[in-house]
Amino acid sequence: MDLATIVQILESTLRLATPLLFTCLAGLFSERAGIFDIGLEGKLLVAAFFSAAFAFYTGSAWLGLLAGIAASVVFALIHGFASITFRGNQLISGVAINFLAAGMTVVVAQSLFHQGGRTPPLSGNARFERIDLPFADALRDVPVIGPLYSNVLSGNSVLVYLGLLAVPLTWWVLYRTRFGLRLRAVGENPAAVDTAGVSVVRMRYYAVIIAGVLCGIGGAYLSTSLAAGFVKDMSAGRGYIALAALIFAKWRPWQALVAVLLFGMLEAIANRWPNLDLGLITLPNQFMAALPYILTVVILAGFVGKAIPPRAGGEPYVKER
Amino acid sequence: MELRGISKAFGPVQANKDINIRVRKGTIHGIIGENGAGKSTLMSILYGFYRSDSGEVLIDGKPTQITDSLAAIRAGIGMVFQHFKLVENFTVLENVILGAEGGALLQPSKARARKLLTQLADDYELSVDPDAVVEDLNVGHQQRVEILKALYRQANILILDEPTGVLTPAEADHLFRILRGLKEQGKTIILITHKLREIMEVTDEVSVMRRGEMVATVNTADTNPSELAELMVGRKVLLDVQKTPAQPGEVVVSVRNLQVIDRHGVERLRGIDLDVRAGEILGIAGVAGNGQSQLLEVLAGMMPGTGTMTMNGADMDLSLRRDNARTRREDSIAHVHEDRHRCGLILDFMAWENVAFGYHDRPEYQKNALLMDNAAILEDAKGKIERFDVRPPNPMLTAESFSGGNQQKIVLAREIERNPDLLLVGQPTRGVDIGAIEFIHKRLIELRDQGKAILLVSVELDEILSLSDRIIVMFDGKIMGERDPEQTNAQELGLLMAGVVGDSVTGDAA
Amino acid sequence: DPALIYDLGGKFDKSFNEAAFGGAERWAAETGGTYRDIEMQSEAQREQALRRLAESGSNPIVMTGFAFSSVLEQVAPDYPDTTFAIIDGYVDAPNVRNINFSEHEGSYLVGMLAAMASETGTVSFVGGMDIPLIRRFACGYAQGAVAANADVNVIVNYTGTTPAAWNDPVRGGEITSAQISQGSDVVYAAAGGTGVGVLQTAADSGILSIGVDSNQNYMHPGQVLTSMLKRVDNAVFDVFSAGTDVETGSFVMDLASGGVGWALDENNESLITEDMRAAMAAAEASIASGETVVHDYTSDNSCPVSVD
Amino acid sequence: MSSRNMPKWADVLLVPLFSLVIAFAISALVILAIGEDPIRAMELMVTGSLGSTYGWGYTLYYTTNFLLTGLAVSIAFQAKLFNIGGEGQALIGGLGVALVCLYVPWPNWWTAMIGAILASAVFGALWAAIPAYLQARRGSHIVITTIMFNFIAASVLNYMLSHVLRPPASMDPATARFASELRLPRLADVLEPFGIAFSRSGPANVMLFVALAFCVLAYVMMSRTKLGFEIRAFGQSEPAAHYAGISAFRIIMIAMLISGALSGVMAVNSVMGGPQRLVMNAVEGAGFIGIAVALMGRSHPIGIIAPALLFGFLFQGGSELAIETTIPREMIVIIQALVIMFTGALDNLVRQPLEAMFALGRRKS
Ligand SMILES: Nc1ncnc2c1ncn2[C@@H]1O[C@H](COP(=O)(O)OP(=O)(O)OP(=O)(O)O)[C@@H](O)[C@H]1O
Ligand SMILES: Nc1ncnc2c1ncn2[C@@H]1O[C@H](COP(=O)(O)OP(=O)(O)OP(=O)(O)O)[C@@H](O)[C@H]1O
Ligand SMILES: [Mg+2]
Ligand SMILES: [Mg+2]
Repeated sequence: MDLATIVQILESTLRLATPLLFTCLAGLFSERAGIFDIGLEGKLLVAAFFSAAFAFYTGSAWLGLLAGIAASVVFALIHGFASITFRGNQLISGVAINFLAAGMTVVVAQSLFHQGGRTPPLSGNARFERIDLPFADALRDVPVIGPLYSNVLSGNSVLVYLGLLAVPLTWWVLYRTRFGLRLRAVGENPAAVDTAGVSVVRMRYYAVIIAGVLCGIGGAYLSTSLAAGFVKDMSAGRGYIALAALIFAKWRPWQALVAVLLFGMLEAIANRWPNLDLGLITLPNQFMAALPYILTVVILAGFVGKAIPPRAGGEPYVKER
Repeated sequence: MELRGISKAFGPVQANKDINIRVRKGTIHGIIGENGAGKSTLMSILYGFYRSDSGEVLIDGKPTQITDSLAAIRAGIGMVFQHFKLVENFTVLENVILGAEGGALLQPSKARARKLLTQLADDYELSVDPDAVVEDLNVGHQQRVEILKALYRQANILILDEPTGVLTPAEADHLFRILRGLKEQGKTIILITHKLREIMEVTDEVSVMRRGEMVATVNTADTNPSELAELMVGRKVLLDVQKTPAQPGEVVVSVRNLQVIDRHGVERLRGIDLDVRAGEILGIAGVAGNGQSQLLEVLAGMMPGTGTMTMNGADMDLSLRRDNARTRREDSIAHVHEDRHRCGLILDFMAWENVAFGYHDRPEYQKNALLMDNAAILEDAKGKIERFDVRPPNPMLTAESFSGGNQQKIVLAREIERNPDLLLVGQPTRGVDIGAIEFIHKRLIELRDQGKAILLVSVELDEILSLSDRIIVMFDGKIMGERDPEQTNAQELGLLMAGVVGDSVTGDAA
Repeated sequence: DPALIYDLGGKFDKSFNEAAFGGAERWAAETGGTYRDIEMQSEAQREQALRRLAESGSNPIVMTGFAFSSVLEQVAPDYPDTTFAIIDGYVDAPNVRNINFSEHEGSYLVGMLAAMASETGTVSFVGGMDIPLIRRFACGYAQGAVAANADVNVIVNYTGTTPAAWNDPVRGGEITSAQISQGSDVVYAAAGGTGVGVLQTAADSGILSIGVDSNQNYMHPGQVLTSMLKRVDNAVFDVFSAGTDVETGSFVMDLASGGVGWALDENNESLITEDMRAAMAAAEASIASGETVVHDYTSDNSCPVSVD
Repeated sequence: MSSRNMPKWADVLLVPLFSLVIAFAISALVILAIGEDPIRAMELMVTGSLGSTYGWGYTLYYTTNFLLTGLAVSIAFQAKLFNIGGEGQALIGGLGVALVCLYVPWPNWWTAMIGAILASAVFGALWAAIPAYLQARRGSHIVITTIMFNFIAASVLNYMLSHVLRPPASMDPATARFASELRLPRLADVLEPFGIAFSRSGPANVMLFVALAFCVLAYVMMSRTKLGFEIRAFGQSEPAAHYAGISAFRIIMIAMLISGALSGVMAVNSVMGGPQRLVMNAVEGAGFIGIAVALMGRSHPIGIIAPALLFGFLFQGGSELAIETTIPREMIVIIQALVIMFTGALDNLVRQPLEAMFALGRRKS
């Protein structure tokens, strides 16, 4: 394998990992606060659609991003409404969210654009531009480092950098701020937070809203950066892969980055070599597609270190029985 | 501080009825009452954890709206709950500052808190390692964290809900020293307990609750334990149970060197030897959490252990590779679990189904190889409900629609009417009203008189004293000694329960 | 009334199905007639969609896509009075019209253009589902490229092995990026809706692309070299116009009959040099006359030029 | 889920009914919002799915799918296990059906049907067995593992259909067609002897009766057998089941195996009863609709019959809608989502006011 191939795989990895990263961090906030979120997929999808639709109408990717975030937050609030306010089953609510998004995007897209659940292709400012990092051109010819910096790191959509920044930011918020302390506490023992004079409901709503915002950015990236427009079901299971990455990362931000890069790379490899010839065996495309899920099951089975979710995860907080 | 006309209902349960109470500043005020009297509910209302249906709170004479815990904290109230409210995988420091960080960033808050904690530790003998993770601490230390949390928030009124239930006597004494120290600093303390000894020892005033109502408030100096006991239960306590002397027969169950390590790796039983004979009640006394619950669960096949156990001469498999709760029932061991809500009953099942629960695979309940004979079960249930005077006598009601005492009767009916050779009973009268208590005690004696062996675990010393034919005291997973109920008294048992043999304290209780 | 069922890529894939839709619309506009159309959501609904139209009396019924073959085989005998037309498929029944295109010939032409326009000497192909039909495109394309430049390097990739491959623009874009990193500077997409992503990435990265089925030159003016036209629209238009009298049997629409071709319009004028135009004219004439025979992959499931 | 404050009938009937009404009302608003007439939409759906035997043929065909997947989800729910993997189990069940139909020379349809039921049940059960085992022995959350197994199943099927089972000449990722003798008798064939004319087009077939029989069997099992007693006990209270000596491992495994088997059997209908070959996505989301059906039917084996029929109606009506109007077929996905949301997660939204009403009524009387 030559350097050019490696560079291309890494470039592709970074692009494909970005929507996973946002979604995974979204799940991290939500689940750390004790709200299980299998509705990541749905939020990602609905954000992808609304950002594409608004970017198309306004001609601005940034306005599209805002619309995507707004749509995703609305879905997050529905989840919060069901699982926090009405103490419903968080898993069922998540399932419903996913279906709602799958149906809603197509129905609305069809009614707005009459293109079979698509948005028209986006061009110009309706998509996020690629940003060249400083010195990208100057460094291009430096061996090894050059291509890695100039091709892999530089020249990506602004949202890719935002995603990379979100990781340390998440870490900082979670472990270095009052808000993070309370957020983690509410996912471990909400009664402790409640008796400490902090509203559990409010903290949990903050968490699902943050999850909504992050999914919103991920969805916008999908349709206005990675692709140029929305097509039906374009999230294509990425929300579930992000969930898998979250478990893989054991609900921690830096590990989440590693996990999504790993899963992004699997996708990049599967794109490059549909049938990966390893000499002894040839791995079909389908195997590569299933690998993130298989790895997650292995992690869940506890054969490779135990993944312990936040202790109050999935449980509605009920004071009076 | 004053509470006026507080009422609170949980669905159909009226936990507090029109409660009035005044607590004077700088005193230790005790609140006593039986299980379920509504003590915790009242205090949770004061702390804003629950919201009262009616009534008002006055602090320093000013009406204060306590809408949530934050309001209570602001009003200077701190509370140590019966079940600690700690984030177990956080450090002590993080638990202490949670909700009172004093700034958006954690590092400066932690530094500030660390300084304050050292100071509090010195002032009140409350030393805890601020960087220890809470789940690694023992209960006594966890409780200190709770107290520190309240003090850190500058609480002037400190509520402690049954703080000694999980403590060894030495730890309890340490706690009382702390409380007296706090009082000297001018803090007001409300101490909830149902242990009369503690009330007499530390409180200045005491209020008595019964069935959701406040029945009296008296000066501790002006009262005595028996008066308080009478107030608590609402009539002269007849703790004597009518019974004839036991006629112990063969050894039914025999246990040697029983050891248990629980799922978290904690040693619960450290080498128990005991025998229970036919026709006797062996009572096990001890402070909650000293291994009694595990003893019953191991014998009942719910929890694995090591050592040997023989039942009617046959070896039982303590590792539970072959045995389980079902095979123990087949070996004629019945078990009244101490937690009837979690284990003893399926609350959503109807009474008749609960009567078969655990014995549902018995041949008399089967119609043929495939189907159960629901009619037979229903018939059987009707009989048991009648004989045990379960009210209302309707087998079609779900278990949760019965009151605690009647639920307990359903469990007892199911287990006792099997005529087991050995009956394991945990806390048979917890949360049960007086009438039902007498009924249950009578049934247990009857079973004994039929020549069955009974192993009784209870935290109520009176119950142990009045029912048992022999008493074993457990402390820290070990047997501290055996006593004859006729020749011992609460004082002596209390010492044993505290790990004191003769005059020396065993173990590292303090 | 006539009716039309689209394959899973959907009516607005900008390519194959949209071409069929265009034909139907043209017919409706010209004749003032009405027609019904259905988009399916999943493989399992093919039969229901077909029966539903037959039940409700639509005639003739056109369907786009080889995948209907197996289903039509079952359904056609149940409705002997209805005429069915299948594009890209083959069903041996008295009431079925089979319409096939010589995609290899059209692909050959655009392959030549690709090789002529390429500066790197590497051109590429992104196929949708990896099936013989799409390999026919790839094989024709490769033959054309080699014909124009014997040293050309042709990279061939497919998006997947299931119908989802027709509608995955993100994946199409990623595959295109990979091909670009391997040196390709002209990419031909024969992948339905996935092609939208291929053309987009090509435009973003400043290389040329080639559209398929419909004329896709307009999608990125000046950046789409040309489009391989597959006149599905004409096929649909013909069937609709003939109405219930439509002839059954097998029909091949090839270069000679105008069934396939390449697109030249104001969007790509500047990209097509005089030399290219001349070469195209010569090649077209040669193929039409039978002088040049473009190998059809599906005739023996093999290609003289590697397309794996 | 039960409640002290309301009679049982209200809990079982009124709550789902009100939830359904809300879900439908919101759906109507959506239809209105996209500029269509909800009343006409409803009419179209009713005539399209119930107005002809052709419509019934499809409605009942879908109903059969949902009966089986709804039952599958219900049995797992009764053991407090949320089997979200019905989709994957049915896909793999379909593989079982295809294998026995293609490679075993069955003499006639009914032996083939029995063979296919057994094969699909075994395949579906095996696919559920791994998540079940991981839950029972290693505490891995079954919801997450079954989701993962759905995706893995899709990949397996994708591979099998594109590389292994596809006939050499075919371009479809689908198996060859089964022998025509194996075609299951459709309702038309079943009803003919009784002189009832029924459309031959609709794929509803004898599997409908098999599915109904499974409902009855499941009812008997849950209410009259030791196993059912233990599954229910375990589902209501795991510690109590432990106290009674009911093995958690055994119940989790058995409940999930039954659940997986039922999901798998659903494929007999959608593969043998429908296209007569295994195609991609033969399950069409029925595994997920099973969740909605089970929630509405309160996980009761008989209670799910009405919701299964309702969803059969929605599914068929929805495709009619897509043909006759500009409302896309995805409208029914929205309805499905709303039903799951309101009957499953927002249950309390309906329950609390209802409870308050009953409490008020009681106080008055
Ligand atoms: N959250 C709750 N939901 C419903 N009922 C409750 C709740 N908390 C308490 N109760 C009921 O209210 C009554 C009073 O309970 P409370 O806990 O206040 O008693 P207590 O005096 O503290 O008893 P104990 O000595 O057992 O702690 C009991 O009948 C109890 O079952
Ligand atoms: N009188 C007081 N006594 C003790 N703690 C207090 C008092 N007033 C405020 N606090 C604490 O100071 C902190 C800051 O209060 P603030 O109202 O900003 O909290 P918040 O809005 O709930 O937190 P956040 O904005 O981080 O979610 C809170 O943790 C609160 O508990
Ligand atoms: Mg209490
Ligand atoms: Mg604030």
